[in-house]
Amino acid sequence: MTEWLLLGAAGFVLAGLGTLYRVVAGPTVQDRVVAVNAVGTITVVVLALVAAGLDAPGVLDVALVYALLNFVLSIGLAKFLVERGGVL
Amino acid sequence: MIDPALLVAVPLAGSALPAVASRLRPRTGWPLALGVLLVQSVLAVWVAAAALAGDPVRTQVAGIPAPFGIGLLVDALSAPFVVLIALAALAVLAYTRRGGPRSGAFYSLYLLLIGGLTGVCVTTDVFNLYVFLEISGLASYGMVAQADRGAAALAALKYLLVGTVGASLYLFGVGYAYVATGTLDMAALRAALPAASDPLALAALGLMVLGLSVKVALFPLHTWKPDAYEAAPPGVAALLAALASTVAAYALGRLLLAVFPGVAEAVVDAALLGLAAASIVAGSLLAYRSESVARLLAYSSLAQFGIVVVGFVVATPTAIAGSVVHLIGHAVMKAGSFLVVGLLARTHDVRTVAEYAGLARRSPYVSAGFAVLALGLIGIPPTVGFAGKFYIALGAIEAGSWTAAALVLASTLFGLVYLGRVLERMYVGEGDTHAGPTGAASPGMYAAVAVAVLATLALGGVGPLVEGWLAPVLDGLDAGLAMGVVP
Amino acid sequence: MKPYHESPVVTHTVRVVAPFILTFGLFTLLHGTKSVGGGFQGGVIVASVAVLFAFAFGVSQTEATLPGVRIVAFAALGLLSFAAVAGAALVVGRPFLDTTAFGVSPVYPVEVIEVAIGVTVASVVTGLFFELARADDA
Amino acid sequence: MLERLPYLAAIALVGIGLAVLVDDEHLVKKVLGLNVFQTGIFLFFVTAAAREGGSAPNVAKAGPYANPLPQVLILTAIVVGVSVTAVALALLVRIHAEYGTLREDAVRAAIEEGRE
Repeated sequence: MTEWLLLGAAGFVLAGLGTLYRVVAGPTVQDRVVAVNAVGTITVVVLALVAAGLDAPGVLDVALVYALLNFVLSIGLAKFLVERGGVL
Repeated sequence: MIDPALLVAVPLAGSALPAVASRLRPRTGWPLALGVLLVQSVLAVWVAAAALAGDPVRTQVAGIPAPFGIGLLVDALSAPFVVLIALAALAVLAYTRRGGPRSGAFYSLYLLLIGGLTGVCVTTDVFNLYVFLEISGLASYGMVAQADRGAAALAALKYLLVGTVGASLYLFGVGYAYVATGTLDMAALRAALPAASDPLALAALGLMVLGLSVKVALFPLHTWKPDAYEAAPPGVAALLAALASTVAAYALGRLLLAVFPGVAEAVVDAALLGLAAASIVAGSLLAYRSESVARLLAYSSLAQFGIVVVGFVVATPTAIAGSVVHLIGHAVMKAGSFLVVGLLARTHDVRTVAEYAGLARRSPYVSAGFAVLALGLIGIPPTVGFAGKFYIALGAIEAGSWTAAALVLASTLFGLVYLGRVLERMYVGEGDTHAGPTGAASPGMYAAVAVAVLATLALGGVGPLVEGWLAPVLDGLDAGLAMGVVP
Repeated sequence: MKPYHESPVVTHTVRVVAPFILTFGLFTLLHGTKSVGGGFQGGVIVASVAVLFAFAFGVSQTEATLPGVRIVAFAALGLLSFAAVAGAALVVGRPFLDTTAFGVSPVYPVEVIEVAIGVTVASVVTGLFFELARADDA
Repeated sequence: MLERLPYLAAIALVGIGLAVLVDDEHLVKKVLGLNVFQTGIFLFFVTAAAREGGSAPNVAKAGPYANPLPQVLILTAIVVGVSVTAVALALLVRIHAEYGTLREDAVRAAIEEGRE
């Protein structure tokens, strides 16, 4: 069971790396923003899987904080985009 | 007995008051700061008197024993600085009532600075030293930026960048010391360092000395100083000139004497002597070339701190006493000079050496005060400036270090040249002698200057006294006790 | 520059999420003595609520509900309560900051200190955000 | 070699940070460089704290632990670093409000102009 959880986490890390490509390459700012958000979400999932896999509930707190930061980031970026007409 | 932690805690906690109070009622910042500083001064004098009369006053915060807990110590080496900080803060506060920025935030920063500087003086933990260094640093960056001009913000930012790099280099050194020994307590470090592997201990020493040299502003690392002192409001410049670099130099001396003896002494001594020599020569040269009097005084600090470092490098009891006397004397004289510069800028609208021409006739009393302070900075007897240099030179000759003695002598000659230039302008130069005063100054401003002038003269005979105080501490250091006292 | 219209999605989400974030901040803050967390972390989480509200409803409106003087007062309150707990040990004749001085488990004084730190950190971070955001508007 | 990698990374961060701090004319990048520089030092501490076979503090399992003291120190140092950054940003806002630019050479030129 533990192995599967950690394997899943590894898979998500790979997916996150794929998404990072969009952050770097993304032709428009919107692409990058959505990609950054996706990376954040993936990180939360990875942290949760690691917490379950290593039986370390402390990591769940980290995942929660990260999710919160990700939420703040999305709203902040969204507002920034609207206000500045896409200039980042 | 009073807990030395209060010396730090009172101003730090008190710094919360002016910011809040001045928002509720304007003009409450100054009296609150005065009250807090009075309490702190009484505590400081009390603790210092106890430390100088008998045993050093020490405590472990929260009662956790060394080397795990954080130790605080007021001994004969730190007591003079604790008192200096408290009293200088009071004197400059008298000046800022009319002269300085008067916002509540300013007085909060003021108290924060005093708390941080006192912390640097009393802590026996190298990491805590970093924290207090940064607390006082942050406060001083904010205070420099209090001036109205935009140039002040840029000067403050430069001060911040350079100062933070210095503090971070020091922190890096602390990291090496920790890796080498596994402890951060000064006493434990001293015991463990010589046994630690050489490159680690040497890296720790090198980085910590380098970081503190930035804060002291020795020659190639000084670039923040003239800009910051010139752009800051006069009261702030005086306070920083009196305390900021002085306390960093104290920390450097404490580290060299109490933590690092036995680690590559020859190399470090040579490097520090080189830095000091560069500071003395280049500082004097830059001072000679400055047009603005504030800049001239800032550059002169480079040379003066070079001399102090010479004393710490020579490290005979006489030379160390000389360094302590010179640090305190320089603080008093330089603060007084900056206050005079601020006062004259206010009353006669003069700032450059050229504008000072003929000032002695327009403003005889203030000019006389400035002359006394300048003669003290040069090192003419019977001022405290002479006492410090004399003891350092004496120590250097005792130790047979002719280079060091020659450096001290040279610095006096250089001082005569660059400060003599200002005095010559003031007393002999032909200026617009009929122009009346352009502004008024408060009694507090004159009082602060008078206190500095009187202290410059009165402290002239303090040398033997300091030597007597320091003797037991230095004996203890020689005997290998890191804090210089039998626990 | 296009004027910013409050999006009902954003404002509503922020409204719903805020209490949970505050609770989580408190949880983190109080858990500092035995697990991940503490005053700094909890304080920053609490401050993020103010940031969220500013994003959702606009900086000026949020600042009107939470004026600067109150923020500074909270910061001072935290600092002074820390000093009070630390100094109280002196009254009992123990060293400064000695948390074992009060005849109760040291966890309780430490929790009070954590809350004090949390209050200070939250208000300072909020204040900084408003200060920088306001300068941006000007 | 592999266990020394974090140290190399720390030194690299310190170097990169210092280079940006010294070399870049843009004041915001100078502050960023300062942050990178400090991060390098933090990494050095945290790396030094890690021990072979150690595990995270605050975990209820038995076994060797990483030394928590450097982590606490670095938490303090990070707080200090955040405060420094905050002050730096406040100063940048003031500089920008005053001169309308954040390039150091341009600001200096504006100051020189104001003096004459």
